Amino acid sequence: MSASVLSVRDLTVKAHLQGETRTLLQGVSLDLAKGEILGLVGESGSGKSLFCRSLVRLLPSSLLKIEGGTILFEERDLTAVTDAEMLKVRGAEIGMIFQNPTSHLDPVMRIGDQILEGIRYHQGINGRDARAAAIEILAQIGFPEPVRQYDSYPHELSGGMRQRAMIGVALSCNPQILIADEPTTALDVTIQAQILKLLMDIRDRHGLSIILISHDLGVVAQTCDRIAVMRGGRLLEQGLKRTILSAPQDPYTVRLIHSHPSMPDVALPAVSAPAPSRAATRPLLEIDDLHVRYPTGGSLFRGKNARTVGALSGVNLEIMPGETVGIVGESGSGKSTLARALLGLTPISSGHVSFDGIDLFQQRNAGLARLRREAAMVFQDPFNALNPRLTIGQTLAEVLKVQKKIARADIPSRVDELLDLVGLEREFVNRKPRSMSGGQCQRAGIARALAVDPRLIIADECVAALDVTIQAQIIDLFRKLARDLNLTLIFIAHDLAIVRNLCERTVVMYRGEIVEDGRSEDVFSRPKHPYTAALIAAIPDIDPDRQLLGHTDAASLEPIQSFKRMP
Amino acid sequence: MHRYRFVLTRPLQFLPVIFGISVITFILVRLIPGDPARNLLGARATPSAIAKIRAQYGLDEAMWQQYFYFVKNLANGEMGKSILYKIDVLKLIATRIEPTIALVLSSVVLSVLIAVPMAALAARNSGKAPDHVVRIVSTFGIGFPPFWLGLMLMILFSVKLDLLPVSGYGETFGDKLVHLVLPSLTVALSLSTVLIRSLRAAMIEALKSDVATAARARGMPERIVFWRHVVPNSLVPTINLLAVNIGWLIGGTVVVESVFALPGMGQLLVRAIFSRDYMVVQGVAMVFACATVLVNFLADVVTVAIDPRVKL
Amino acid sequence: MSAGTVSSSPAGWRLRFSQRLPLVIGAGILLFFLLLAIGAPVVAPYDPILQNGATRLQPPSLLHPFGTDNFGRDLLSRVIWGTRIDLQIALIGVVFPFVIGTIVGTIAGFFGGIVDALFMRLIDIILAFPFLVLMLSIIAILGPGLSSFYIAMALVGWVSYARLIRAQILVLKNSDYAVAAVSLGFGRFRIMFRHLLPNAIAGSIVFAMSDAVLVLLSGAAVSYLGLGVQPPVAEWGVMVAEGQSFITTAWWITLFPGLSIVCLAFGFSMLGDALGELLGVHE
Amino acid sequence: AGILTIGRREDSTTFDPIKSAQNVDNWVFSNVFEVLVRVDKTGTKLEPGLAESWTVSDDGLTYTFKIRDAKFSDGSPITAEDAAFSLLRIRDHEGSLWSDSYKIVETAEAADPKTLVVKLKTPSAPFLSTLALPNVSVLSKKAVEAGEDAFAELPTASSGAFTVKEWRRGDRVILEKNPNFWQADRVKLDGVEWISVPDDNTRMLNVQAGQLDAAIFVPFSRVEELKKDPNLTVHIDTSTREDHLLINHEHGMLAKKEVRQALDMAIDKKAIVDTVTFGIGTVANSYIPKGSLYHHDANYQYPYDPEKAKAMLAGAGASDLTLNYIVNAGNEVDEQIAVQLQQQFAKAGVTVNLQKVDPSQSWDMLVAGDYDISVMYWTNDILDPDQKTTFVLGHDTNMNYMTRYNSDKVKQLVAAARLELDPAKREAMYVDIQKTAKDDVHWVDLYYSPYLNVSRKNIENFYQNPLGRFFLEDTVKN
Ligand SMILES: Nc1ncnc2c1ncn2[C@@H]1O[C@H](COP(=O)(O)OP(=O)(O)OP(=O)(O)O)[C@@H](O)[C@H]1O
Ligand SMILES: Nc1ncnc2c1ncn2[C@@H]1O[C@H](COP(=O)(O)OP(=O)(O)OP(=O)(O)O)[C@@H](O)[C@H]1O
Ligand SMILES: [Mg+2]
Ligand SMILES: [Mg+2]
Repeated sequence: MSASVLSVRDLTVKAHLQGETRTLLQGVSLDLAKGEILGLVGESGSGKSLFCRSLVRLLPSSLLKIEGGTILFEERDLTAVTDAEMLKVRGAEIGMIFQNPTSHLDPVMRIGDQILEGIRYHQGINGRDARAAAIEILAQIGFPEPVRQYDSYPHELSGGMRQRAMIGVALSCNPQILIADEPTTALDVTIQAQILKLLMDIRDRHGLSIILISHDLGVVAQTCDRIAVMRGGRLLEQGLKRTILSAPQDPYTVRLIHSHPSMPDVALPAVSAPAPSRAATRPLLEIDDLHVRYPTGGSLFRGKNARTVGALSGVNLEIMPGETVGIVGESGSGKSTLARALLGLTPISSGHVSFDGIDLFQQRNAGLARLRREAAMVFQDPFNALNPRLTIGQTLAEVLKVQKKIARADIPSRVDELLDLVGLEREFVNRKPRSMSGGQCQRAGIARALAVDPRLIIADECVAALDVTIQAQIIDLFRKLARDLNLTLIFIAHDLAIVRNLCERTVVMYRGEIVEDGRSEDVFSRPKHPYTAALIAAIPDIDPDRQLLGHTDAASLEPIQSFKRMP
Repeated sequence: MHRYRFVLTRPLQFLPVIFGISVITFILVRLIPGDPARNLLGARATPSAIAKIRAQYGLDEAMWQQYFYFVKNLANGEMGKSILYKIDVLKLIATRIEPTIALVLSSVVLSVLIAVPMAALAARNSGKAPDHVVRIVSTFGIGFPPFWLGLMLMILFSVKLDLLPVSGYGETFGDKLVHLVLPSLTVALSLSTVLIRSLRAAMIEALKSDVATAARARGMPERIVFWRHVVPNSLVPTINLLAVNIGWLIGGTVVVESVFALPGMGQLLVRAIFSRDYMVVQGVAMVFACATVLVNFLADVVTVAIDPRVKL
Repeated sequence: MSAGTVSSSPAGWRLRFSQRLPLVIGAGILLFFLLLAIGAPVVAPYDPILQNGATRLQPPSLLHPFGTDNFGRDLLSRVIWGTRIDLQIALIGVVFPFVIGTIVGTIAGFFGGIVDALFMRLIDIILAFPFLVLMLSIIAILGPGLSSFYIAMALVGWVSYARLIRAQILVLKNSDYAVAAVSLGFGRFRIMFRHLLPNAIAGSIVFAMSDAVLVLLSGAAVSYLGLGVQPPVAEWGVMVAEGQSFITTAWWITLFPGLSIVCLAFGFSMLGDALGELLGVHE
Repeated sequence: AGILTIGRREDSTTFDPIKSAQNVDNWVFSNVFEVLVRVDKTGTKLEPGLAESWTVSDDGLTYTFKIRDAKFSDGSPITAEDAAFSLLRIRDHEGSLWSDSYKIVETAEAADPKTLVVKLKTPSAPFLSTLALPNVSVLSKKAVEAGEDAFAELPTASSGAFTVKEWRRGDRVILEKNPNFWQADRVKLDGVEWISVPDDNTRMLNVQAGQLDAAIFVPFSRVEELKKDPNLTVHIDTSTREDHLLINHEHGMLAKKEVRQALDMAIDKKAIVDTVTFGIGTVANSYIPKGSLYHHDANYQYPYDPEKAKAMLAGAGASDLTLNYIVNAGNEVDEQIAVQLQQQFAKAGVTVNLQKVDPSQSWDMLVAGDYDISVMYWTNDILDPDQKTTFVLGHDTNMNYMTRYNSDKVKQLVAAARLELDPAKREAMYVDIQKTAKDDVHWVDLYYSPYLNVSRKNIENFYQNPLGRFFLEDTVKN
């Protein structure tokens, strides 16, 4: 390992909020060697992003201040240099890649021009040469047609391409250090694999040093040389990745590693209830040749021949009462559409959905009424799924009132029961979503679904946005509920590891169709469809020796939908 | 380019709007009590003279019949004859349209010239003294009734300082510009307030946005961050605000035109309303409406040009 | 896990100074005018409509701090009594458009389709219609006076609110909690008015504040054209318009009512700004 | 020499004299077109215009005019044929607003190029006066017939002191000296611009700042201030304007003469003159304005006596009279009078509800009788009192100017006076009419007020005659 390019000592950042001072970073010391990839992991709010922003002195608010410590970079202390000098460090020496490319790329500027801006400003190249350099970068980061794509706007690109563009913009300044703040969290496993590959590639080619932030230990395990673990503003431990992964010192790190879904020991036999004998009962849900098409940009005056996008094309599925079914598939494969169609929230174009024997198409009103009383949905985004103006108590009480399954007088006690059930304290009755954490909101969402007293729960990616530790809690909760209340559970995720842990049956979707359906063990151990196989291969395993994407070449996995379908 | 396809289809949507406006103005002006004929004849009107005028302008016919003629005329590109001025309404409007267009244009330009730097100043110093000053001063701008503000400006700049003409509209281009300074300033002082508020909010938002952070992280100086990334991203809502306000703005010019004696359509309209010159009221309302629709359409075009995400 | 206190800005009323100041100023000004309006009979030193030939056109003095007008009426008293009318104008001129616009916007946004298309065309028509023509015609039809003004404002003003609310509802109705509400079997009206509207309305409340200013100014413009409230009622816009002929000889007649409009406008804008930040609205 | 710029409220509407009844147009018509018979600058007598002289037959039916040697601005001679054409046109043209006033003309013929013979259907004392109306100006037959619409836009031939050079609609009318005018040597100005400046303040400021030479319609409130300005002259010219309170005789108690008399007594006209006109007007005592033909100066005037008024009302059984008062919106003077009358009536125990309506609408309401009282004014266009008298007291189709006043005696007197050709006898009849009308309180005469105009000091001989005409041929710009 070569000498360190960046050396941080005792970095302390404090926030001064209305007379109260909170220490957000406490004496963090860290070294970054030339050409190394350092993984920074830790739970949400532990200060990972803050640490990186401190390095370039771009704190999110003027109330936060660097109060101590040094950041040594090329013999200068970055905490002490002038603002003008700092301008030269940012970008040109230390570049940043952000988690959310959609919001960090300028929506009204062409991708190429955004790259050009850095080249012009930091490398002093102008005119034709600059453009050529920009196109060169586009090619490097895997744009298949750089000359044409120079003129694309961010919104015309897929998520993965946008993330690449973001990396391109950072590279345009020709930095020595790249900081990548959760660059793949929003992406699919397959795209994630490509981006991580790209980062490693760049490191290899340009000899860059990279700090990679993630809360997914798997990602870090696959890409990094060293790992640093943060919690509560402190650096808990750091070291070579193998050391950390095999012999974690801090109890938190131990927990972090153990809650990783890819850890095989967690794979308890899925829901322990004996698989119900399928032949005995009739299916709770029957889906027969379901098609859903969305109109695109249609308007009142354009009539029926408007363009449509097929989101589901010919889905057949039968779900027995008491089953736990996981639905996986890449983004845009139609998982949510399927869920919504099942619940009658999206008009179906053709096919049949019957719930407990009632056809939703032929007996729409009866079917919906029945459905609304017996099925419930848990949404992906915990914050947006709850009405921000209502307290949790009001939210739950309203459902109970409308559903009229219990007497009015019993509502308060039932609300308490529900909170107990999802493990929220009773004082949450008076809390509003905004004052709760994501995990707490998600539980409230589950409580609301349970308030219906449903036979069927559909959970649409309800853990994707959460921390691994909280993820684990929620999954435990579902497992318990399924067991205790004999619920039928449809669990949608694109994280296969979770599905594998929770569900006894797995359905794989690809481009609006079901490509695989079977018992989870079978699907995961012996995938029949190549897409399933690719999906499984792309899961970053926490074991660094199980190589990301195995031996497949990144190039062979062409970005699925590199360009959005244009209407 | 397909993004601009709405340029072709949108005009179809104008039709119902224009049609609706024609019906409403037609009915509205006729609902106003008062008789154009009596107005024309003044105090010496005799019933027979009134009857004669009413017959001459077809005012004695049934409503639906009058509307039919109106639409028929419209289809032929005519708007009838002014009762007061005795000439074709379109011809009359043609003689009066320029000052109004000039006033609206110069007011918009001036407002933008005032609003952009002021909003920039406030947004870049948000929460500090310049921000407060801009906000307070601009709020005052909107509180003064334009006719009062106009007179004050006139007394100051034209009478006391003798820098600018008191009122009227010049003959040569330069002369016209000079005459337009005070009226457009009067309009701009209140319009820019609205713009400043919206721009400032959008700019503050954009300054805090990830786009700006990303640019800063690339080492771009604040100047570039602001003018290249923040400003373009905060223009769209303001342009739409301007477009929505265009009707209000045109309405506001009525008062300003009469204070500054600009021979525009606003004055024409007021006189026509007060003298129940139905055809002229209809004509001017239609022209104003078309202008508003057109401005909104242009705003859409500009929005699409600025923001590639927008599809219409 | 920690008890969920991660959220960095508590949604309470503890605000930064720069946020609190506009609120205090705005609310303070409005409260001041409100008290003036309520206490007009007590506070005003003279009868606002009593004419006195002996005290015509007197400049501000100790006896008449705002001077007198051409009928010898005390301007301070007229300004104070005018508060009643002008607050009423601002209030009623905003409330009706607000209510109508909110209902229409909610319905149009929620139901979409043909209902929405019809309302949107209607809105287009009203927006494209020169505001003053509509205003003058309606006032001319109904006869000058406050109630005609209110009716005119209500007929025209709802459009802005409807647009604002509709835009919000269109976004919100696809939000997860709205879909959740549907999936839980809630009725349409419950979803519209209990779930969507409260979340959509903040922007309109803020807009209402600046709208109040525009309403006051429209009132003044109508007065300038001679169609304001009936004499001898004291109303600021009418007072400014009446005082116009004395603008060079007796400046005080226009100045004080004019300043009152400005102050009230300032109060509304400040309150609007403050509410905007409080409710997290971005214009 | 020089060009005189005059600011006025509104721009012209047309140049076809028969198609307008607006003052704004008449002012310009009388600059541009010449009439057969003129009213002199004192507004008291007729003098020759294009008619050099005239004779009237004994039966009062045939008028013979000798046309003066004069040319239109295009150089063609002004003939009796043009005069006949103009007179018949105003009577017969379908677009004429004045047909009714000239129905009395039986024939008008050019006996020879310089002799016009007009035959009337009945004798008429005021006929000559009506020929002085700018609307019946002598137009060039050739020019009009070449294109009426074009002529109305920009007359190609004019008989008056000026020709129309340009008309910028909504803004200004630009006149140029007419070298062919029969009194061309009298005209000092090179040209005139009538400029529309609707706002009173702006118009005054323009003159104060020296950007206009003159402005008409000075608000009463500004007179004192403008008088103090050393650069300005305020012109206070006698007018025929009279402001009066219309009373609807058909409404309940108002039908009683005593009630109307009480109302007259309840009004402090002096106070109105002081407050509204800033002391510039004078209290009126007759419907015929002071200084006009047959004005009866000794006419009775009801004294201001609210107590007595109250008592009279009580006597008539109208103690708590409530009146609906129509106020013209946007008319400052009207609103001020209304506010003041309301307070004065209150002292006599009469409650007045003000109802402000837009002026056009108020016409409708007055005609329909939807009112109790309302203030209006009248200015004469012609010298002879017959026009106004017929409208106000002659019981013609307009219900005595909307008052619904009904008196057979007055009705007969008015008709007789119209036919009476002996001035002395006619005057006696008018005195009788004025007395009777006053006693009946057909309406309440409020005040007479002058024309108020302002000009820069370097403008001389700028004045308006009592009938509202500007004699710009006399005006000098130094
Ligand atoms: N603008 C701010 N004002 C006050 N506190 C802040 C601000 N921004 C961040 N913090 C606090 O700083 C701490 C560290 O935040 P940081 O964003 O670095 O976390 P993180 O480790 O990146 O978390 P995540 O995984 O969710 O991105 C958190 O407790 C957060 O509440
Ligand atoms: N309201 C809509 N209008 C038009 N197209 C839609 C709409 N909703 C979804 N789609 C399209 O339908 C397809 C399937 O979308 P869906 O949301 O079901 O995917 P998903 O599998 O849930 O993806 P993700 O994992 O990103 O949530 C996508 O191509 C999407 O763009
Ligand atoms: Mg972070
Ligand atoms: Mg989805």
